[in-house]
Amino acid sequence: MAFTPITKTYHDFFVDRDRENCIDCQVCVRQCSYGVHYWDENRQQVRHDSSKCIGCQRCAALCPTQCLTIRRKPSEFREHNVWKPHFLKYIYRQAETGGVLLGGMGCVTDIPIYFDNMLLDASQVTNPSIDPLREPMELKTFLGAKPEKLEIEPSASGPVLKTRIAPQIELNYPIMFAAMSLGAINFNLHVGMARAAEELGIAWNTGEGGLHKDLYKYGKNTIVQVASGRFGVHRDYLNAGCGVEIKIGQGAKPGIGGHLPGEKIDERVSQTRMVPLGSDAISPAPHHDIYSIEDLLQLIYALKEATSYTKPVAVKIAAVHHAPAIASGIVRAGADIVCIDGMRGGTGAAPIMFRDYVGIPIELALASVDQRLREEGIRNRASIVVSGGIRCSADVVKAIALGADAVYIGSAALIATGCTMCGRCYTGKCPWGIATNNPELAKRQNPDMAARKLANLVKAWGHEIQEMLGAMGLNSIESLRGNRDKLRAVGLNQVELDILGIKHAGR
Amino acid sequence: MKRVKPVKENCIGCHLCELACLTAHSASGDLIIAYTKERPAGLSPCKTVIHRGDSAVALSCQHCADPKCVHACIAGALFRDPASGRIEYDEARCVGCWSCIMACPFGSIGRDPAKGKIFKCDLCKDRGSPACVEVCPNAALVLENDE
Amino acid sequence: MSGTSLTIDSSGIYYRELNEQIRAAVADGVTDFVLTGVKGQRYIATGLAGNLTFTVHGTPGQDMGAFMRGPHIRVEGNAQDGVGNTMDEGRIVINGLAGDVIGYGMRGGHIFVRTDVGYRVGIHMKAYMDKRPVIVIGGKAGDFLGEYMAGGAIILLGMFSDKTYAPICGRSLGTGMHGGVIYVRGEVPPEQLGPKLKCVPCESEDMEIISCNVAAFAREFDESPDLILSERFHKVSPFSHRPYGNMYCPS
Amino acid sequence: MSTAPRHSFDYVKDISGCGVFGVIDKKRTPISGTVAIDAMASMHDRGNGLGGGFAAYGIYPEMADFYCFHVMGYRDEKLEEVEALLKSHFHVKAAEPIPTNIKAKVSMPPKVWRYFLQPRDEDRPQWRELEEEDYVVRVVMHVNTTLGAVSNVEDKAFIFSSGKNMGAFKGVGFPEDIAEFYRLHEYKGHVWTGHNRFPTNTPGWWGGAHPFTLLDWSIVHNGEISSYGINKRYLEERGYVCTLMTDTEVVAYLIDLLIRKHGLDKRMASWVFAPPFWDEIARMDEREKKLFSAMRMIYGSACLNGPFAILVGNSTGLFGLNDRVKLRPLVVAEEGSRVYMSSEESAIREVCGTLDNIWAPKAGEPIIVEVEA
Repeated sequence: MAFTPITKTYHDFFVDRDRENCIDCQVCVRQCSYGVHYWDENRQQVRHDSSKCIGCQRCAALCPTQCLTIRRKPSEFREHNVWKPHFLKYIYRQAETGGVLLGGMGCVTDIPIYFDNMLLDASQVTNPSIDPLREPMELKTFLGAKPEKLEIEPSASGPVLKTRIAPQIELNYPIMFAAMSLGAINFNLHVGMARAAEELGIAWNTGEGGLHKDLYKYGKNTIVQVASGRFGVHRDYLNAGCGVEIKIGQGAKPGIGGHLPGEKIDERVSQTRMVPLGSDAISPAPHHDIYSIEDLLQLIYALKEATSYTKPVAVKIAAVHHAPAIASGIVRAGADIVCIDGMRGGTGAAPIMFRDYVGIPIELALASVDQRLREEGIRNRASIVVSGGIRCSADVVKAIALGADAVYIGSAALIATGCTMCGRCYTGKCPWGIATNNPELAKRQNPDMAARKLANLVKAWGHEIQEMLGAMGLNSIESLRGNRDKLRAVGLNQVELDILGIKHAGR
Repeated sequence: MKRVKPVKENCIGCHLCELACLTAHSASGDLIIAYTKERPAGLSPCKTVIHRGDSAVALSCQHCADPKCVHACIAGALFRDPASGRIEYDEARCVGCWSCIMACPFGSIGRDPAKGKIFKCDLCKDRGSPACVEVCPNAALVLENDE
Repeated sequence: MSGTSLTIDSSGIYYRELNEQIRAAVADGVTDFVLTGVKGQRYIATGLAGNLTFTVHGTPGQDMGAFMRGPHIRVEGNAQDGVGNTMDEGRIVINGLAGDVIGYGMRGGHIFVRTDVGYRVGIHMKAYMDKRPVIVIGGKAGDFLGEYMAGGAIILLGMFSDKTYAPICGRSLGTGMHGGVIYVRGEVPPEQLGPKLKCVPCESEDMEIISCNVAAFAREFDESPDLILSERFHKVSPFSHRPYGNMYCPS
Repeated sequence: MSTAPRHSFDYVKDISGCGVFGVIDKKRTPISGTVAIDAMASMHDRGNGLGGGFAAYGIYPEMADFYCFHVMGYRDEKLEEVEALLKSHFHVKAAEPIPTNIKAKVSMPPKVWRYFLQPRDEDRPQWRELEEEDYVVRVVMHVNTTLGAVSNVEDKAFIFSSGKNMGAFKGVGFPEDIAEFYRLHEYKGHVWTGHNRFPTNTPGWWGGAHPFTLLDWSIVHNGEISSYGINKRYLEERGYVCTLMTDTEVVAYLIDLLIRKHGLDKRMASWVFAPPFWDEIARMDEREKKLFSAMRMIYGSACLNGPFAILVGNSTGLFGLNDRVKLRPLVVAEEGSRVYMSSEESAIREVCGTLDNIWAPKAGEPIIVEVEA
């Protein structure tokens, strides 16, 4: 018997095949992109190698006889609260490869999720709840700089608006699809997001990999992103969307850049990013033209100049300690929208030390940014969009009550299209056809189906948000925005309450 | 006329349509029995998934407007039902000459060696709707209606 | 057929108004601009496209020619930071020196700087299909020249410089480079060269690229191409177009 | 830096139901206090005896050029503190106790004083740069957020009225008893508003009753402002401090901000408070679409959401408005030069036998009545 390295012995999952029901039809063999299932010629039987299993559930989902169950591997290390098994596995892997540990999707550690410690209000008697099925219940949201006040002049036909309003992004729901670049996810998903955004009257974000020429027609619902790598960034691209977003940082990996491995640069990605086939696409950590806030102002206005001041410019940062001061600087530098991405945000690939330990939760960053901008009297000068761990419509409501204008959903959108959070997006082998440009796998995302599921998700959340608003006695989203009276906390300490600006339940 | 149209761009090559077809046309109506017992006894799906490179496509009778198989059939076992537009197959009349198999441009007619007769897609007419369309996880099979 | 030309005295005009005027004039069919009295106005020709020419007298401000696709700009004087930021096509000629971050993310076109350039020049330049950006620097360069370079060419001459004792380039030349080439006239001080890069004498096909760009450069500044080409050139390029390919392991 | 306080979320808000009444004479013919008192008394059952109040305009004609501050407090030393503050910031034309009837059926009445004041100009102790009205607002805010905001009710001192030629009179009790306490039947004014309160908690604090006032604005309100949380934060950003623990307070400050500071008129302010729905905006012509979209975008945080009927008085008019889905009642009636607005028609019938017409305004449609020039 050959020696098995420990990294192979202590893998995370194992395949439980119900032999009585398995008909050896090989659907699992064809679906697994990690080579777990295979046809054994000698035995004339489907077999599996659990050590390769990453727990994506694709085989179990497609098995026609439901004979497959994917389980956590039960072999356990000796209990030890300090040396939890994943630390051992990390060390084994690094000792073997000398590599930086890479992971996908969001933070996996059990840092507090403040959304779960916040509860929503509902009306009883003294103010009535409003029935959203019967009464209008408005979710329309505008993103962009707002003037402090309006100049209105009388005229023969009635009062006329004199103030020129800065360009805005109009949303029918306070929800947008988060930046996920072409390359990180494939074209089919971009088509799906674009179509869903158009149908819903919201916006999707290209991410930093450019906008494929076939998707320019969805420009009205597209926010185009400019990141440090400037992939696919040119004047037509900047003018194609309804807004331009400068990506400074990302919640899943604050302070570092992005890196799309050459394997993921296929023909379409190459065309869109305007980089050669197969070469790495590296987005350095900083924009090398931004080393200070005045440099950010310079880029904001370069983009405004390049788009003749017709689009709002957003700046996206990762939620970090000094988010309020940074956000204040961003607003004063002329950004129309501040996007804050919390540490639970997803990503195709991040060094897991960053994914799990750098940044702060979005709830705290949002609460303190909104309060800071209000203290400085500049909250109207920019909209706030948050992302990073928005899992359900109640999270959206809570974020808006804390002060957000809208949210981005990334992981939730991918889950809608089948993602099971297996976290191996960086391998390019995504068995659900999401984080892969392998044509055989990418086909697993039928863009029509993706668009329908994404639209369904947002519509469903929209209904739920309307129900929650109605229950609070509000019939329009602007009366929820920043209305922290509608939130109460459970199980938080005074410092947390102070930062969130909410009372404890019972008060 | 109705037909199950394969959408090549969406076909992920999983072969679930074949399994569904097999079950729909099995005596037992049970996938496990159909696959493990009836299939070795000669039951075959009317659906074939063809792989070529990265792409795959699931083919079956297209119920052509100008059906070559009907013209080729020497026994009158294949005929076009004017009402439904379906290419119907009367197994009793089939003499197993295989002329239709050679005539079909899609290779969508199969040979049942046990019976010495052909089999082909009947659009699951007894079932109500084609099983392959229902089972396809990626909407790569579409029930098309020309009228 | 050339369009009309327009001279704008830029003295005392805020950049937003100046660029507004330029955009309006372009819309009216003006193709050739002479800007006099320029002092720090930002974003000149930023986001403009087509066969336009700009002659700039004075010192233009940040991000001149950013996102530009096509126009030719000639600056009679020095330029500041961010020239040709993410530029797509066109030509920028600076008859003097230029600041930091020139040609950042540049994807096509040419930038010729007669004398020295600052830090972080040509970062993340990239080539795509027939678009091959070129920066020619007549003088010396600061640190981090060609960092993260993914395509195109930087030609560093080191000839027309007041920095007599400075090395031809600063430290960390080409760090993170995964495409493109940096041509250096003479030797590259080894301690200034970034990691994972090779530096070899130029071959004949390299010299073809160099000489045609040097010829254009010399024409712009009325210098002798033969003199420029009289010294041996070296070529800096990455060993791999995937320098960080083996840095990671799955968790 | 603006003054948005960091811990304001921790204030406890009072919730109450109510009845409201208002009357204006467009020719400025004085109306006796008994009209408002009798009308409010007829709506006795809309309150529970824990709050009542009135505002009256044109009641101090001989002092019309001076700001009249009504001040309440229990302890002399606290009232003296207020007085010292007023003296340092204003020239005091007159100071006197407000005439009261201490036999009235009210609970724990404080001492009430009124001051007729002229703001200092060159010799202000602070806020020298402010316009006169902003200066007055700042002094009121200062007193009410310091002396007025201490937790022990008996230590509070509070300015509950600060306009010219007008006054608010309010306290804990049924409105007719409050009127009795302040001897309101002795006053005559051309605009009156009244309020009967049904608080669901009992702060027992006279300052918490309606009307809420700032300068010559006075607000009485029936219902609840469910958007209070954001209205408050919007105001805090702009220097208004909401410490009265009631949602009605925000209406007074929003009126001051929108009308006095932003220059909107009452009609426009009503569009901010009860904006048209987006589907209605979509059907408007271009001019209106632009105007209303902008108003909703810019003033979304000032929208009053939730059930309300409010009456806003000032020296030149009376302004009634309910929410855009009409969750609280409001009826309007006219008789000659008088216009009445009330939660119930019967209250108007109680004080006026022959009405020219009476109607219930549509949801969100303001009733704006101005005195004739």
